[in-house]
Amino acid sequence: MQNPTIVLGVIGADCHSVGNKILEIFFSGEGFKVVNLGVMVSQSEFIDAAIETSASAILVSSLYGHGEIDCQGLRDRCIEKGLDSILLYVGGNLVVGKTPFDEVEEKFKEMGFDRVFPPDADLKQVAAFLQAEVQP
Amino acid sequence: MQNPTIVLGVIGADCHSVGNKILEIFFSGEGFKVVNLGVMVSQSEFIDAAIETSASAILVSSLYGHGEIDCQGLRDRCIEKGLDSILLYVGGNLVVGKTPFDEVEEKFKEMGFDRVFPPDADLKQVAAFLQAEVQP
Amino acid sequence: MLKNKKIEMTEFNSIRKEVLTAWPTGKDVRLEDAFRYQRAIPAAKNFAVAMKNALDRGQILLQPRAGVALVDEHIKLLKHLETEGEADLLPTTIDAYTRQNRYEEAARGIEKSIAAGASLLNGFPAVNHGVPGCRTVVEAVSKPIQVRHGTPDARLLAEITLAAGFTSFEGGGISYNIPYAKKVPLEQSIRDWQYADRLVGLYEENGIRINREPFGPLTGTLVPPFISHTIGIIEGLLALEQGVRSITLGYGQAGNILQDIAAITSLRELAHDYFRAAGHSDYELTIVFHQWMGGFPEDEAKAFSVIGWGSVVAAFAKPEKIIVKTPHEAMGIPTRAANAQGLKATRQIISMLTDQRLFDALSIRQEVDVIKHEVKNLMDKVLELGRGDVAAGTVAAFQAGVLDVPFAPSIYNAGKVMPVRDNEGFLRIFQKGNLPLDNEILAWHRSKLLDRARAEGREISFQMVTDDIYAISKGKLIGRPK
Amino acid sequence: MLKNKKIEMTEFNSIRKEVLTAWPTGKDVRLEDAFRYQRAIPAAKNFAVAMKNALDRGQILLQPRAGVALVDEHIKLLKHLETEGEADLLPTTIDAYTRQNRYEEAARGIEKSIAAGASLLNGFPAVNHGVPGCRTVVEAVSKPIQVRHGTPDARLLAEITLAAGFTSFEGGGISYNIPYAKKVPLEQSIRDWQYADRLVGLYEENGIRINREPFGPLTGTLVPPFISHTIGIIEGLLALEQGVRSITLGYGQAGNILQDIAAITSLRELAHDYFRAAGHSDYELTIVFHQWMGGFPEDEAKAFSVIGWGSVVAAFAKPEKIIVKTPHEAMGIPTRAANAQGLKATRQIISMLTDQRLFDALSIRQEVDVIKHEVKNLMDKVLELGRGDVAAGTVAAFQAGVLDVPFAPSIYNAGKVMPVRDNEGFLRIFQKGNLPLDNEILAWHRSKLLDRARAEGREISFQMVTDDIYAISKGKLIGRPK
Ligand code: B12
Ligand code: B12
Repeated sequence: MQNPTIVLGVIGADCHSVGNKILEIFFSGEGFKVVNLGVMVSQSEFIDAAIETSASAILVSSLYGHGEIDCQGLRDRCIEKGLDSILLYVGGNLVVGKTPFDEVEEKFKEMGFDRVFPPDADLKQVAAFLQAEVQP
Repeated sequence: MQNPTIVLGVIGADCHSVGNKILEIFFSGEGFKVVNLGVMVSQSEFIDAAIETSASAILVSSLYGHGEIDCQGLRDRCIEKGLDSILLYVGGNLVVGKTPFDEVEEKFKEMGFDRVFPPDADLKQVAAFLQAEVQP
Repeated sequence: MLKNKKIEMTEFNSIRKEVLTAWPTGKDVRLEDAFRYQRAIPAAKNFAVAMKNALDRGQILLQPRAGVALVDEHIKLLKHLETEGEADLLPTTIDAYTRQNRYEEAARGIEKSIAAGASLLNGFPAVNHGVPGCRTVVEAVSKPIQVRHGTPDARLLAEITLAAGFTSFEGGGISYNIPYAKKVPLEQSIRDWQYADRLVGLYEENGIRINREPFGPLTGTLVPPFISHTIGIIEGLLALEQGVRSITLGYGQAGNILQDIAAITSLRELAHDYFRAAGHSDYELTIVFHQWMGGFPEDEAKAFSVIGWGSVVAAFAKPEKIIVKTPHEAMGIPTRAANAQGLKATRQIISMLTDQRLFDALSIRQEVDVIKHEVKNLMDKVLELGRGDVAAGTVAAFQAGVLDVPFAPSIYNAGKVMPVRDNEGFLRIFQKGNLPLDNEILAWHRSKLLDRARAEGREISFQMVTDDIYAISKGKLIGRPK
Repeated sequence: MLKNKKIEMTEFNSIRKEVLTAWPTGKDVRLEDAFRYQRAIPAAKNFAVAMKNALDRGQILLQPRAGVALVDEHIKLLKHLETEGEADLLPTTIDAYTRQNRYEEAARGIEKSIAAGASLLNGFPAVNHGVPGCRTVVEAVSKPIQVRHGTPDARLLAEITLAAGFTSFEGGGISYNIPYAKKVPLEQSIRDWQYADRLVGLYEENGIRINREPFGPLTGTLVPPFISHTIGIIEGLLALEQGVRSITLGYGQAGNILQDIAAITSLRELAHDYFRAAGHSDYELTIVFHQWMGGFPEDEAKAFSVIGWGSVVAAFAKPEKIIVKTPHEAMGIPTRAANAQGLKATRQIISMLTDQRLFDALSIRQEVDVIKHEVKNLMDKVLELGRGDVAAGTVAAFQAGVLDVPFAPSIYNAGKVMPVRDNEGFLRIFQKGNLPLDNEILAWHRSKLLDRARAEGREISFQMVTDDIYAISKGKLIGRPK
């Protein structure tokens, strides 16, 4: 089996670059083909990159609190562009303020994300989920 | 009017002496005649001292957490011994553990204390209460 | 080509026209009105004055970060930090859309926040609220207030907030681009910040001193001091050239206390060197220290310790200002309660340590020797009283008050010794009771206490002891008179 | 007459009979059974071994205070401190009735606590629970466990708890009388503690090392170090004479870091001096530091800072053990959650500071000079690139990577520089990118990093950088390999 391609990026007007660099290094190390769009990535940039590289998953980060606004509609746009079955993961400090994680998870699952992660997500575990869930 | 006499002490098996020394110095400075029994004072020692010195008030301290057990019955004993109208104040860390002060106050008022004070009681205020409430 | 040269007024004015039309609220800004408004602000609310005073008095001022979407909520937040949190200086942290000049998205954020009944923006969208909205904020508070953001092109933001009475403006052409933006050319951001600095210079020339603060910590993540120092000094030079006169250079805690103290010391010295070498002399330089700017522990107890450690370092390094984190740092924008907690925890440390000097091996050795000397005095006497037997000697010593424990309740304790702190917070002896301390040591204790008495303008007295007993729970180490 | 002389066995045994009949649970104590039970306790659960290891390894062990009325509840509490709080050593704090040998009142407290469904006692009434109850506790936990109290006559308490498998016993004839009692003659309490020490000596002679810890802080209120040192040393001498071999002397934080560090240093040196002068050589001396023992602030944020400051001092003074306070200190017996918070906050500081050395004026000056040197390297190049103009130079410098901000997101930033911490936590350069640092400085950075690589037994690598980024949120400053 070929190494699955994943698209990484920090959505919206968000400049937090440290976690993004860590994610790139980590997932490359785990054998994924990583396409890292860096910080301040718009929804269409994510989608274009995913189409161009035939990616199996998009990993969206949001740290700065505007995640709720920035992520709305991403799933619909993916479907519009023919990315019917692409995996959508999202993680970071997704909402403004300290909030019980269940609430955050529910909110983002409703928006169409397959998995939602807190800042202290176990990355090994995330890699395992990805391996299991990407379409061959 | 003569300076009112008050009896001070730390009840039970309680050895916390620092606050007690502060109270003695403070109330003496405010013009009260202070009879300080120190730490580890039993209920009968309080009552005997009050009778002997014709005190107008007993100020009970309890810091170590056993206040609830140690203070029970003090009002009844006072009445038994003829101290019908003596003022009873109590203060300190009166119960085991951090507890909302309302609950503590209610508990000790039910036991027959006239006033109940938290550790950060304003001592000037306490002196004013005493001045106003002692029988001439 | 980009030059470190004062922008000429004709050029400034032509740029200005464009700047003010970038969003409708820009048209409210009129400089003459702004100057009049600023001149009416009392000195007690001027940020530059506060920083200068801190420098003169050797104080460390506390400032939190805080900003929410709506004016009323923002005011409530700031008032809480002012009263409950006892902040010395107030912030207005700007939201991330405004930082990118995305005022339409900010407008949507405001609407959604109103609808949700909670702030969905990570800061205060000052441009959208315009001069009137910002003035409502400035007028509601009683402490000097600063704009804190992360905006590569902050020209309109500066126009609006300075016209609204803010007296300090954070940022710089490097520090608010490189860590905050992805695609803004550095040349562009430096130019745009020259504009902001020139605007501050105009206020200065009209008798209004506005404080400027380059953002020292940069990415907040493992930045060695010499890198951020260099950038800070450059931004300082750029600002001075445009007529800025009150400048606060920043540094983010690196974690090793030695390096951090050396960093604060060197930043101050270097900046003066470079500023003077560039021909500047008429300026006020102050230093701000940022508590740990990297990733925080999620556990609040642990976060408190990170906050505490930053405060300890500040207490020894003596910057004029410290920017305070909160126990929610790792989780999200703090509640106002958490924000006040960060301030209280910081205050406790800064106050507890305020009288302590940087220690070194030599003075510790000296104190070690003193203690050894004192113990020998007592021990010799104990053994003498016990005729060589320590147990018997102890009983006799307590009887004689040769051993005497302050504040002990035992009737077998003489209770004659009265300790008190000296002027640096060392515990010394006020009343020796029967302690067999020799004259040399006693005279030494006495002289230490006289230092304190002099500093406090009062006699050595029992009141000092009482004050010392309460001190730590009141956030001090030494119980000074009010 | 009272003498510092080993109690003879005939005398000991005749006293012992009396002691064991003071309360019915005394009759369960049989020494042969006790020795057998103690011998089966693994070394990992022996307190004396833990203290000795800490000394050898230069560690600071964390210990909370905790005790409630009922066995089951007490076990739940200790297990929480062990797991959630990650305590290194466990306590069992005894209630105040037991401390006064008022076992009947303790019995009533137990009954009332059962009825109330909550502990109405301020500690664990070990005598009333007897050997079987205490063994249930000892067996339920996996860390070494100590009896902490304040009992002038602790003979029965010692008999029961040592027979039950506790491996450390706090207190002393002076320190558990003078601050804790009102009317107990000192001669009496010293005698009674000679008994307790002799009992520990008996265990020692039977191959079981029990740790003994005189109570250093006394009243916890403004006690100058030389007073508590003298008393601690006396109690040490008394204990050694009765055959104790593992002894931990204590000191309560005074508040000035210089004095506190000097106090810990002098306590260690003085104790050795006096112990050796008295002819002792076969003993293990360790030091315990108590976080602030006086009145605490009621506000929890402020209390965290007091806890944090005590931890900072400990980190520099390097005792083998630190006794941890909680954010509830001023209010009442802490909940187990608050108790764990105290441990976590302490751990965070101790770990963050573990690699830092005591700083002194000289080494700070040295670090100041290094930073100045580095800045000059960069600044010279910036000005060179800008042909004297700092603005132009800056743009060029970023383009060239002469200025380069680690981890910055901007595409105008070279992003080639990689910082990393050295072995003391100073930030140094790992990959210099195009920074114009001269060879002298680079070699110096390199040598600092090699120190770390050597200490960690791994190559200087990017992994170190990643590890450093996570370090503070994991409670460390330097990201060491596991
Ligand atoms: C350093 C920092 C900054 C630096 C960033 C420099 C840079 N260019 O990177 C500076 C100072 C510039 C900065 C600015 C701002 N920041 Co900031 N910042 C931080 C801080 C302290 C650390 C972030 C960090 O680097 N962590 C270390 C890395 C390794 O962890 P991480 O970023 O969390 O990423 C990991 C996980 O989240 C997870 N993860 C992330 N994404 C994804 C995605 C998937 C699919 C998965 C599985 C996992 C995953 O894995 C990553 C690697 O382990 C955090 C608070 C904290 N965490 O302690 C605040 C924080 C993120 N910042 C915050 C804010 C609000 C801002 C500002 C808006 C200013 C403000 N109002 O305070 C601006 C943002 C401007 C903008 N346009 O984005 C808030 C966000 C609030 C919220 N969500 O409610 C935080 C939480 C602080 C706070 N409590 O207020 N910040
Ligand atoms: C110092 C101290 C000790 C010293 C005492 C030395 C001595 N001889 O005085 C030592 C170390 C020996 C000690 C021992 C113990 N202590 Co202690 N101790 C403290 C501590 C840290 C400070 C007390 C103090 O001196 N404060 C300064 C003085 C000035 O304030 P104060 O005592 O509160 O008194 C003022 C007010 O309360 C008020 N007040 C008091 N009484 C009255 C009465 C009236 C009428 C009024 C108006 C006002 C008033 O005015 C006083 C003057 O301002 C407190 C916690 C704290 N407060 O931070 C714990 C504390 C009181 N101790 C506590 C306990 C439990 C004990 C022990 C049982 C050990 C244990 N299990 O931890 C033993 C007690 C043994 C015994 N037989 O009593 C608990 C009590 C818990 C509870 N109530 O739930 C506390 C609260 C700590 C805690 N959070 O666990 N302690």
